Amino acid sequence: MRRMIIVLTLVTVLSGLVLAATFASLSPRIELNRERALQASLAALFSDVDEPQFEQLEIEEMDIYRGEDAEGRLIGYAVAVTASGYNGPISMLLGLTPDLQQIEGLQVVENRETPGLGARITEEQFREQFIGLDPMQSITTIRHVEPDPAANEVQAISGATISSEAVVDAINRRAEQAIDAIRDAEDR
Amino acid sequence: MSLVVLIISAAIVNNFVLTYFVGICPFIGVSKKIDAALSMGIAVTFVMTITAIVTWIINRFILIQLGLPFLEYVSYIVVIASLVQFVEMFIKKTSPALYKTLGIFLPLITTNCAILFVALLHTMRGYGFIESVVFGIGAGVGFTLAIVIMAGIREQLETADIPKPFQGAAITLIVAGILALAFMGFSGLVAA
Amino acid sequence: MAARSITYEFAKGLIKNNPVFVQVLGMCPVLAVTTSVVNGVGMGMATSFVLVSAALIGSLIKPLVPSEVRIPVYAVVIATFVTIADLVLRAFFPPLSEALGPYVPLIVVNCVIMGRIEAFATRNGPGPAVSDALGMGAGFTAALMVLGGMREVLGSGAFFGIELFGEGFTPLLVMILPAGAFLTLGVLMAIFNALKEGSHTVLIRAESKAEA
Amino acid sequence: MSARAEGFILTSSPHDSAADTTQRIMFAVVITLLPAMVMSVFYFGLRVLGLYVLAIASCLVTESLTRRARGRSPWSIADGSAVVTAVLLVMVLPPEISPIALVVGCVVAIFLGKEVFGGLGSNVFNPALVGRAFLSAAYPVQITTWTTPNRVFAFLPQGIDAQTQATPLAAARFEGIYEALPNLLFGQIGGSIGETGSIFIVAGGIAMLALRLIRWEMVVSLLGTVFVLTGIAHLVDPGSFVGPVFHLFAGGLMLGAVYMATDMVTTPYTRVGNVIFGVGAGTLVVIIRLFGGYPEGVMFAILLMNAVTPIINRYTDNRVFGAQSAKAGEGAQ
Amino acid sequence: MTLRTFKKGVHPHDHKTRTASLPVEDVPIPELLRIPVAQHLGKPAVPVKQRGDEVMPGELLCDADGFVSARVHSPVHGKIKKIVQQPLPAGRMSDHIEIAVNVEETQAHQWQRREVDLDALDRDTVVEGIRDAGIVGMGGATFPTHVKFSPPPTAEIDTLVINGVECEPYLTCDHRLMLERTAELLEAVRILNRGFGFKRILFGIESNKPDAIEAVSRAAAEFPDTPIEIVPLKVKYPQGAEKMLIYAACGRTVPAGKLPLEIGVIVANVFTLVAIEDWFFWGKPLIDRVITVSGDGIKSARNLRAPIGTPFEDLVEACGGFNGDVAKVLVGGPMMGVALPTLDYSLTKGSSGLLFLTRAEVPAESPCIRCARCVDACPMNLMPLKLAAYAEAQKFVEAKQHNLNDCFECGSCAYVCPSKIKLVAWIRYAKNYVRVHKL
Repeated sequence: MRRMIIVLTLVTVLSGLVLAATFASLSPRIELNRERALQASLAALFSDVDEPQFEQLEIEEMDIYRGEDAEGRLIGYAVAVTASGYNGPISMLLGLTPDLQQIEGLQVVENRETPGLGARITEEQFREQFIGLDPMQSITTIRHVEPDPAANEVQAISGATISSEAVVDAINRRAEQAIDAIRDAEDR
Repeated sequence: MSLVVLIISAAIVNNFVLTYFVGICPFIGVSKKIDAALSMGIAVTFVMTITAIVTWIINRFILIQLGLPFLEYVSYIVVIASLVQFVEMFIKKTSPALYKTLGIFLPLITTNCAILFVALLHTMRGYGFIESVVFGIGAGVGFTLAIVIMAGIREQLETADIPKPFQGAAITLIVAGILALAFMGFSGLVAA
Repeated sequence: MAARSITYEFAKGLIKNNPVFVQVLGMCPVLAVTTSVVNGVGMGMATSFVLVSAALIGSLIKPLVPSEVRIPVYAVVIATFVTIADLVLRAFFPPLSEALGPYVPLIVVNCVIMGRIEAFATRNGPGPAVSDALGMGAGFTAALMVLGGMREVLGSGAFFGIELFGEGFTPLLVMILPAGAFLTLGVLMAIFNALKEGSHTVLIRAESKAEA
Repeated sequence: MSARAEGFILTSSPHDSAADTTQRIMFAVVITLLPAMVMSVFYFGLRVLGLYVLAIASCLVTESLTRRARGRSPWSIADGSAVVTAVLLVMVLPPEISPIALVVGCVVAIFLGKEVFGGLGSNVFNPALVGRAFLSAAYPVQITTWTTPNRVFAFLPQGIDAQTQATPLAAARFEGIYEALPNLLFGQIGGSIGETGSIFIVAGGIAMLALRLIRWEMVVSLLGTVFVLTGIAHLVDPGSFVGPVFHLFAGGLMLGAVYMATDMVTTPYTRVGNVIFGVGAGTLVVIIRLFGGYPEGVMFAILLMNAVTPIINRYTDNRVFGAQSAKAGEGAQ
Repeated sequence: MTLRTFKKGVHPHDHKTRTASLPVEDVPIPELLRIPVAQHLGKPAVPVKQRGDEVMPGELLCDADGFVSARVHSPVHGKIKKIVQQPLPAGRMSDHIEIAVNVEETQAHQWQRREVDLDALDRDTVVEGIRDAGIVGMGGATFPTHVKFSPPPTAEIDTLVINGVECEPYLTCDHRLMLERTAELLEAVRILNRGFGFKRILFGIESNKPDAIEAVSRAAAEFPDTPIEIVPLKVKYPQGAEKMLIYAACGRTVPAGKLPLEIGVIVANVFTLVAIEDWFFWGKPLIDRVITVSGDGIKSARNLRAPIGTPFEDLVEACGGFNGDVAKVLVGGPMMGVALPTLDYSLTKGSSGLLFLTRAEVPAESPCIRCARCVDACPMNLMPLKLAAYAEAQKFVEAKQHNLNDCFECGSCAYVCPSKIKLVAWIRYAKNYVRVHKL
């Protein structure tokens, strides 16, 4: 009995020590990876800016990043938006111009949509439709006809209406709120 | 997220077996008879729910509090193994009848990846306590559903003239594949 | 058990006792992560790493461990190596780690590992144990690779990420969906069974050679 | 005496059997499908005729090859079941389906849907639906690309598909535009090849009921469930949910209820079992159509019910004659 | 008016027109009879005569061995040549008493009508008479009739159902009896009614025999004191089965695994009634029977009356011999009858038909497509496809749990099966296994 407990404890302690050491030596790198991945998605929103830098604004319950270029000029904002997709949550980043009047871009960070169908929300053809739209107005999806950007229209992906609408809905729900929050934060 | 949606999502739309591929070993191994499959399903649901509760507590109050995220897997597997042992002892003492039906399945559950998966997923998704419990129940119900359906089909296939290379696991996997196709009909039913 | 050559212990895991096609073990990662060859190989390597390390440790500490706590001790050992593998993947192969997701920690409950340790490593010396684990790992990886290859080629029209076909090919998306995983593995398993049946005699000869 | 003195044929009773054979049943099913098949060619052109031929050929070849590989007589294809599968598979596909996709569907339907289970009679799922489900997962875009049918009947109103290129169900679900009932009945609508005219399917169904090839319990319980549930939804919220009549005749429901849910091999044995299947399938159709991601749910609903059919069969055996009054009889003594 | 019937069942082609209008003819008295000692369900009877003994028409040849057994009498004048072992049509081996017939003496024998005091009869004397006459169920089941008429003391018998259904295709012997011996039938009914005092006597006749319905109705009208009702029934097979007929005629359901007696009903075949009349009024035991000889393979189909023990060859001869190549010989009807390998059998009390089929290609079996037509056909509400599958898979316990033993092998399931699966054969196989291994 005593031997059992000793062995078990010993093994657990050893394991804990080994893991603690591994974790300690690797965690900076893991953190770095995560940071890099985030920066890369954020940077993709502002693809014409070289080496943009982002910093998270202190806003409750929302992840909003403020982007600056190498010279420290404001290039815009990025808002993390989560949509209720077909098979699970779709997490996205919505880029906004510095004046918050237009959408700068859309990145899909993670999704579980059907490959080749709903997952086509990650394709540029779909995403670039959002560029230049008015984030304060409701965006609408249309099918089969050419969308009119002036009317805040985007064309849904054929056969994936649900995923397309999920993305648009999430943006419509979040954008205005986010813009208000950014204004508040910047005013502070 | 509404709990009803969560339970439907875990049980049907994102069925553990048919979309996450967890619990495949018992799904293939213990699906020859409906009765056994049902007992297995109940046992898994039971252990899953308790596991969700205990691992949530451990994660929230020990691993996060003490800053030991790297002990997640070690602690979870130890918890599951001892939990299963404890549940087995408890049932043996309190209800010999229940032990008779569930007993042989309980040790198998330790290595059922669906159990660990529940713990990992609620941690990863940051579910609250109630959500975690409901998630555990939903996942268990989904597992039970899948394994009982499979058992029904396999009971029928027992007398079928299946080509020799397909007998056993191969035909079971193909049935699972067609089931997965059929379950796709539920996608989009609830946004998870 | 008669002592057999280390080569034999390695070779048997590839075909005769292939953990996937013959023993039908560790199905969950086999099905889940084989949407591409890279994922399959990555998972295979990670599993092999855990398998070999745990087998080595298992065979070494065997005399020290009382039988009552054998399972918990091995579980802890396995979980430790899985955590290491997970951390390494996250630190050095972030995209792969991302793709494998929660299936890396699930290696903890992969029945191939516990099965080999229980059935082989604790009954043999470190040499055969490691050899056996390597063979099983190789067999496991090979199975994942074949499955990943088939699914990637048919489902994405690519192999190791390289486009194979021209515009004319419409990939069968179903292959990278759950249904495709089940169906492909089912068919592969049947093919394996048929081949095994057909080449039974050939195999026996090859094995007796390896044994010699 | 001119008889053989000895050695008369010895068989077990009964020594007579009904004229119906499996082969006859299968070909009768195909014949009842002919009106709908002919209409589909009118609506979508000779291409569709080619698709039927290609599908029948692929199914027959697949079956005879697998049979041969097993060392069995490849002539089981003469039972006609592969032809039924082929025709039904074509009917649930869009008119513009590529020949390659069609052949893939046929191979999957016959091989994975039927032969790996041991051939006709052993399969658990409706082979045509397995093929269709596989294709809809394999080629999701192609399978939801619809073409506008030819204008065959001048008296029918202009269909909505001309503007939307969507099936009536998709248009109703996603755009809130409803197709006119006459178009649904006669099939001058965008949709699968076999959705060309519920009225022709209904006619085929009546013929099959008259020939006792299908059971009315199944058809009535399935259609009835859809009617009642969509009716309730419509009454509760007419703005979001279109009326029940539309649901009955739109999409593949009629085809599914008459030809898929009644497939003998994959549905329950008893009448009670048939009703359970029908109500279950109807409920699933409504859930998927009204709340799911797909505008159409018939295929999934029937496949799912196929999956639970063995369980239904296990628990819905007929009670042996005299079982009910067994207790009463004892009590009387 | 909707005719009464039972639930489910099938509609086989009836083939009855060829013999339905042919009066019963006597066969020429055979020169040799071979009379089996086991012509009934239950224990074989025990011979009371030896080799070389002279016998008279109606003389006892074998006595019943116990309660569930039946006497056998000599139909002829003659001398017992020997006792040989030979198979019965059903396949079982039985001793056969071979009698060299004295044709002239037999021809000369006349049965004398005796006066019967109906009022002196009671239940015991009626049942005793039935037993003495060696009467068994003539529909084919050959259960000793006196056993059927001996209810346990607790049972309250209130109904007699007379089976004039004759639902087997080809067979017309019962039909002819109803037309030709109507008066005797009614006499027998009155005898039984003396013994039991039935509340209701229901005479079930299928509507394809309107002449029989009419004849029996007219005769019954002469006995207003007997509570007899003619019940025309919808034509359907197997309406002649006891449980089906009871349900069709009086709406009562015999509990599964029980006998009609337990719900107060006794069923008697028309032929049984004729035999009862023969005994009580003429002192003639059951020594001959009417059999329909038919089928494409026989020159002239006939309804023949022949002594029990008549070799089948003699019946063939009486019908003018074979017509073309005979492929299959059946004793009984095509639904429940037994195929014979040769003609080396002789007439028993239970042989209702002898059929010669020319076209008898055995239909090729194909896999079960689970159409469940057998389920819809089974009058006992069983699941024949499951039973057959269990039998094939050697799962006899499961088969028994699925009420295997309630099957009476009417053949409706196999008849409707589009895959031509030998459902009855599989079920019989399982039943035998269950019986032998006492599962």
